[in-house]
Amino acid sequence: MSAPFGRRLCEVSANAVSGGYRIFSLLDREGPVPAPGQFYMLASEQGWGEGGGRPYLPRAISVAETAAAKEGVRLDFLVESVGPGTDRLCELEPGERVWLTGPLGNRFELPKQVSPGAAGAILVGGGIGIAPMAIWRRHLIEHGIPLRVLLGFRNEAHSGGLTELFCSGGNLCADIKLASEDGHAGHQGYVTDLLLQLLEGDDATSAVVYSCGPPAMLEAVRALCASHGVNCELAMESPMACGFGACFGCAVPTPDGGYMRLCVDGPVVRGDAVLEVAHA
Amino acid sequence: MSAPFGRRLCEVSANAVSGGYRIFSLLDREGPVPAPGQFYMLASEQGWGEGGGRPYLPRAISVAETAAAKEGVRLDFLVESVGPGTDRLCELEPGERVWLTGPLGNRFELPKQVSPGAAGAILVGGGIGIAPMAIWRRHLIEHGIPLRVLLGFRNEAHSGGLTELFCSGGNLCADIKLASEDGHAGHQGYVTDLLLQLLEGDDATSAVVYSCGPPAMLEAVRALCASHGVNCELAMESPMACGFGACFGCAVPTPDGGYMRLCVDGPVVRGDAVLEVAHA
Amino acid sequence: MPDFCGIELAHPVINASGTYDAIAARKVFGDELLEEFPFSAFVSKTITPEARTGNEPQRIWETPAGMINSIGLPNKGLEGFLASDLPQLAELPVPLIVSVMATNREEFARLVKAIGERDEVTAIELNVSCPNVHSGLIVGENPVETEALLEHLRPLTEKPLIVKLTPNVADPAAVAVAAEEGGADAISLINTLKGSAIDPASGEPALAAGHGGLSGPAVRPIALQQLRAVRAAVEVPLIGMGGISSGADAAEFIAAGAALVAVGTESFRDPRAGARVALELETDAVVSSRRTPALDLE
Amino acid sequence: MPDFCGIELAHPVINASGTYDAIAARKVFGDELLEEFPFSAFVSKTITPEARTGNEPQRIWETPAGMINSIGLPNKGLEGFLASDLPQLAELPVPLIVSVMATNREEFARLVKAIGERDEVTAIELNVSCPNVHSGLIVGENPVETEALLEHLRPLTEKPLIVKLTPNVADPAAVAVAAEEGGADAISLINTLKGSAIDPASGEPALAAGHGGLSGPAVRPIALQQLRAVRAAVEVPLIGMGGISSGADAAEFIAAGAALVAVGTESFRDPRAGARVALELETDAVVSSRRTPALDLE
Ligand SMILES: Cc1cc2nc3c(=O)[nH]c(=O)nc-3n(C[C@H](O)[C@H](O)[C@H](O)COP(=O)(O)OP(=O)(O)OC[C@H]3O[C@@H](n4cnc5c(N)ncnc54)[C@H](O)[C@@H]3O)c2cc1C
Ligand SMILES: Cc1cc2nc3c(=O)[nH]c(=O)nc-3n(C[C@H](O)[C@H](O)[C@H](O)COP(=O)(O)OP(=O)(O)OC[C@H]3O[C@@H](n4cnc5c(N)ncnc54)[C@H](O)[C@@H]3O)c2cc1C
Ligand SMILES: Cc1cc2nc3c(=O)[nH]c(=O)nc-3n(C[C@H](O)[C@H](O)[C@H](O)COP(=O)(O)O)c2cc1C
Ligand SMILES: Cc1cc2nc3c(=O)[nH]c(=O)nc-3n(C[C@H](O)[C@H](O)[C@H](O)COP(=O)(O)O)c2cc1C
Ligand code: FES
Ligand code: FES
Repeated sequence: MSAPFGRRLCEVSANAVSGGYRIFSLLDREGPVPAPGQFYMLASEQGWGEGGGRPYLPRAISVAETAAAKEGVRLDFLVESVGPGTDRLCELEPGERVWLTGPLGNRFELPKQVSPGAAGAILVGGGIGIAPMAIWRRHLIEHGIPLRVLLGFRNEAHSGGLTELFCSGGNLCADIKLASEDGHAGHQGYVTDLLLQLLEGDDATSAVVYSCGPPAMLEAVRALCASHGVNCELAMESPMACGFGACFGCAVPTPDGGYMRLCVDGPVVRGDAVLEVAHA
Repeated sequence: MSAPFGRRLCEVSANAVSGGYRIFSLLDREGPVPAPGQFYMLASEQGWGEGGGRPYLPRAISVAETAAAKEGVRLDFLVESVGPGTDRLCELEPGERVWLTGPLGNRFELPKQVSPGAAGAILVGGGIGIAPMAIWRRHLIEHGIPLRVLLGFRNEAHSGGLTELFCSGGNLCADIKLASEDGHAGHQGYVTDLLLQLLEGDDATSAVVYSCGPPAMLEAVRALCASHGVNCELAMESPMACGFGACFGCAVPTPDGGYMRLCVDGPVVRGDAVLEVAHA
Repeated sequence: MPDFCGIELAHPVINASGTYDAIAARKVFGDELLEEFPFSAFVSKTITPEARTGNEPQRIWETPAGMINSIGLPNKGLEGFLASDLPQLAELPVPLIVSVMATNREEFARLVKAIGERDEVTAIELNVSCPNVHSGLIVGENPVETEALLEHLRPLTEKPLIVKLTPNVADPAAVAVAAEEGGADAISLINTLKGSAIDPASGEPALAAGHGGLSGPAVRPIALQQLRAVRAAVEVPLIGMGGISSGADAAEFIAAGAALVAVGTESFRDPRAGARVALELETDAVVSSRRTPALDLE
Repeated sequence: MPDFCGIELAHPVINASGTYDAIAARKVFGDELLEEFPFSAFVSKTITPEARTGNEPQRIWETPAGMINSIGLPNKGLEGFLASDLPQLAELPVPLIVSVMATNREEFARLVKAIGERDEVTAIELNVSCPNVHSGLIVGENPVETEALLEHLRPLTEKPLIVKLTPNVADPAAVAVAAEEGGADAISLINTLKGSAIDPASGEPALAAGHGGLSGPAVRPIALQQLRAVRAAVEVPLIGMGGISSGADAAEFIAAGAALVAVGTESFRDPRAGARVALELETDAVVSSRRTPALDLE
């Protein structure tokens, strides 16, 4: 399922604060429904690289949720403001327009396709990385796949999106466990503590782990899964200028000593397909 | 009377269409009251050279009118949208803020100071160049100087500011004569036709001519005054990066074969102090 | 219908080498890419004799009005290119120009011979200027080296040879003249300018390679000036590039004497940028001064 | 309190030559300029042996993230400078560095001797790189010329000699090394890059001189890379400049080894830019990555 060729202007239909993050929605009148794990390259029509300032290149943002809308597809994005590009995206006002290219990249695969023996799924999201976990969780539920969801945050300032993306009618769904380093919500500590508990319990051996979050967390998840013989798919990040395989900027090291372009060979990568997740 | 050192942020208090132009007002809480003929360097706080795009340098804009305001001085500017900088200024919304440096440059001098024998004044404005004529006209009236005002426009699309800047209670003041190339208002033809009539009439010999407008018009005014032995002051334009004598970009040729910096030695220049007004 | 070294092109806008992977783009965008191919000719990423994995990340960094890159010429090498890339590039609806780079004349010769033989290839661009691979600089900085290389390669193929200049020299015209004397059919410029940035988060160079090549609108005035200098010095047609992102930008290069223009970094922002630039050029959407003086007495 | 060649400075931010006329600015802004002088040292516009009127307009043109200029070094000449400018510059509250340029060694020597004698002058900057005056280029493009010039001038004054490099060369480090060997006390870089633009209204070059020098944020990555290359090659302190417009930008140059930084074009946008940059540096308002990874396991 390929993306429409080129970028297109989409209208912002909503933008609201959610904890330390923002959730905004675009109405895409032309594009296909994105698959879980895919992303878009986004740049606001106004105030983006006019004459070439920063932000100049578009920014890669995962789709957090999507739904059919009157004249097209509604795309929801969860964004953390960390620099000029995300600052601008967080400021978007309803009615403003955004240049959008995509959906781009590959998707999460169902447990059976990852490992034939696998019946269930364990989702591990950290920080802004919970975004693709939301759309993937819905898909898995629709496929009737048993799942557990573990979400971790550093602290309250660096959390958000829960109510909007993981709740049914206000309260967090039963399948979700939280961890926070500051203990403001759920287990005080790392989300990977919760993952370790699951992996040690025999009930996890037939599951596939899906994860997205900061590099250090992804690396911990990869290592834990490897040491417990559990397959995992990681939604990774790398610096992206184009998102469609043109710039070769998004290189991620592969076990064979080479590199993959994360925008076309990812962002979803098998745990055993990466060397290790580079992190500061 | 020197300008406050550095640039300062001023709030936009109004911005309205006026024919083919826009008139917007800034509230300057720190600066002195500008003199007729002076200008400011303006750049919007947002959407101006972010990361360095165009518009990148501030833009020189003459003050068209000024008045005491509650907490400072109100500055009115008449602007024609001709490129990225003036486009942005024309879009300014009330409440937005603008970086302002000034008042800069010199001022129009009273007829007596220009030529001892002169009793009256003739103001000749063309296009967007009517802006400084407005504030100067008020000053002259306040000084009880007899004056005639000649304003010219190319066509309706390239005219504006009349009602707001030259009228008392809706109708154009008696001292004002109009010319337009398309004949949509006043004499069909050039404003310099009207000037010629005045200069030929003996009553003009004791007047000083003050003019601002497009280069070709200024040059015609300069030549007419020279040939009729009438002194004139011209408010000129040249490309300005800084407005305070730092860049040497605003050079205008002088009769001695050298150049003057229009931002500090102008923008108001004696007709006999320039070689000729360069025009395409 | 511009004619470039005897090649008929639909419009004067091509891509800059290494800034568009038509094979990857086809996977992403499907055959719509072929139906509305944005360039009138396609220039491949630079091919080297042996396969290269490219540089370690971080490879790119955004800068005011541009970016710096240290990609490091990842490519499958000559054999891999001929075996797997060329057949796919041959399916593109436009003429194919293959960019090549080697670290000595014999290797350059091997590339030019092997690629020159292939009917799928219309012309060859010699990258003597890649600022990210140390050896790439030598030839392009030196007129004598450049002329000698061209004289060595010229007899090896009938196909047009395009020499791509490095902007990191005091006198690009001297290198251009040498290339022309050596038998180059055309000259393209500019490649990226040596640049670097410090990651504020670490205080260390932002790129793993320490420095990279600057591209994008920031370099446009430099590219335009080098084009003018080269235009005044040689007869062969020129391909102008460096920060072109609109028809107005392209018009500046054409006014300065470019036969064709190439779009690079702008394609990252807009995958169809090439087609847009060509359209803007045609429909003359060239932004010119909108200041219409009242009372223009001429 | 940075110490630069034995000169104590209040902070590491000075002005770039030719981008601030303190005499004109004092007329415009009054003595407030002196009370809150934005730079820790003041560098004069380049002085030449004879008076110059400068180039014909159009002299400046805005470009993405910068501007090109062809001002042409208007100045009163040595005599005029000593007679009328120097006394006024002596009233500034900071040390004075005088920039000089000549088209041959004898003239350079005349400037250095006459200016070196004056107590009001703390140091001399040798502009061997002005891209707007044809002859200005010769020395700065050539290590041999540069070393010879320094050896000729070095004995003529006790005052620190700063050599300002041109960026329009393949290897700025080689010129820097030559300057150091010749006895330069410090090196400043970069001057402007050769650039041009076409006026869309006329299709002709926008600047009357045909081309000019590019400055502003657009050139920052190039300036930073040349600074790094020179830093690795010489021992003397460096003054880094090229597109610096914030404390964060200045911090990049200092991290790359600059002893001082100079602010040029940004002063056109903000007459107090120098003071702002110094303050941002001090209060470490350096914009660093705000991405605070959740669950950082280290
Ligand atoms: C596939 C994918 C999906 C993503 N999904 C999301 C998402 O759903 N939500 C979300 O909030 N984010 C997401 N991101 C991350 C997002 O793309 C980045 O946070 C964003 O690009 C940062 O841009 P910025 O201008 O805001 O910040 P930048 O200024 O670009 O800074 C962000 C980081 O980039 C680096 N950096 C700093 N300066 C520069 C520079 N000049 N040039 C280049 N890099 C620089 C630093 O390491 C800094 O930590 C995703 C990234 C990828 C690759
Ligand atoms: C003292 C003074 C007072 C002024 N008062 C007023 C006023 O009251 N109202 C008003 O509307 N205007 C006034 N102007 C003119 C105003 O400053 C210019 O119209 C404005 O700077 C144009 O900027 P821009 O970005 O809108 O257009 P630009 O893109 O700068 O184009 C405007 C003109 O500048 C040239 N130009 C085009 N591209 C560039 C470029 N890249 N770099 C540099 N020049 C370029 C062209 O000749 C073009 O005609 C005044 C100018 C001066 C010097
Ligand atoms: C990511 C990237 C990769 C590049 N790779 C190559 C290359 O392989 N060969 C080459 O000759 N030039 C390469 N270039 C240089 C471009 O072809 C072009 O000369 C330069 O980017 C200036 O054009 P632009 O400003 O439009 O990008 C590359 C540029 C970029 C940004
Ligand atoms: C308008 C203008 C005039 C300049 N005049 C001089 C000069 O007289 N002597 C000199 O050495 N450099 C001169 N320069 C170069 C600057 O000193 C500086 O090296 C260059 O602009 C890069 O710094 P910036 O990007 O901060 O402006 C001039 C630059 C500009 C923009
Ligand atoms: S982001 Fe450009 S190749 Fe992947
Ligand atoms: S505008 Fe800069 S010196 Fe006049």
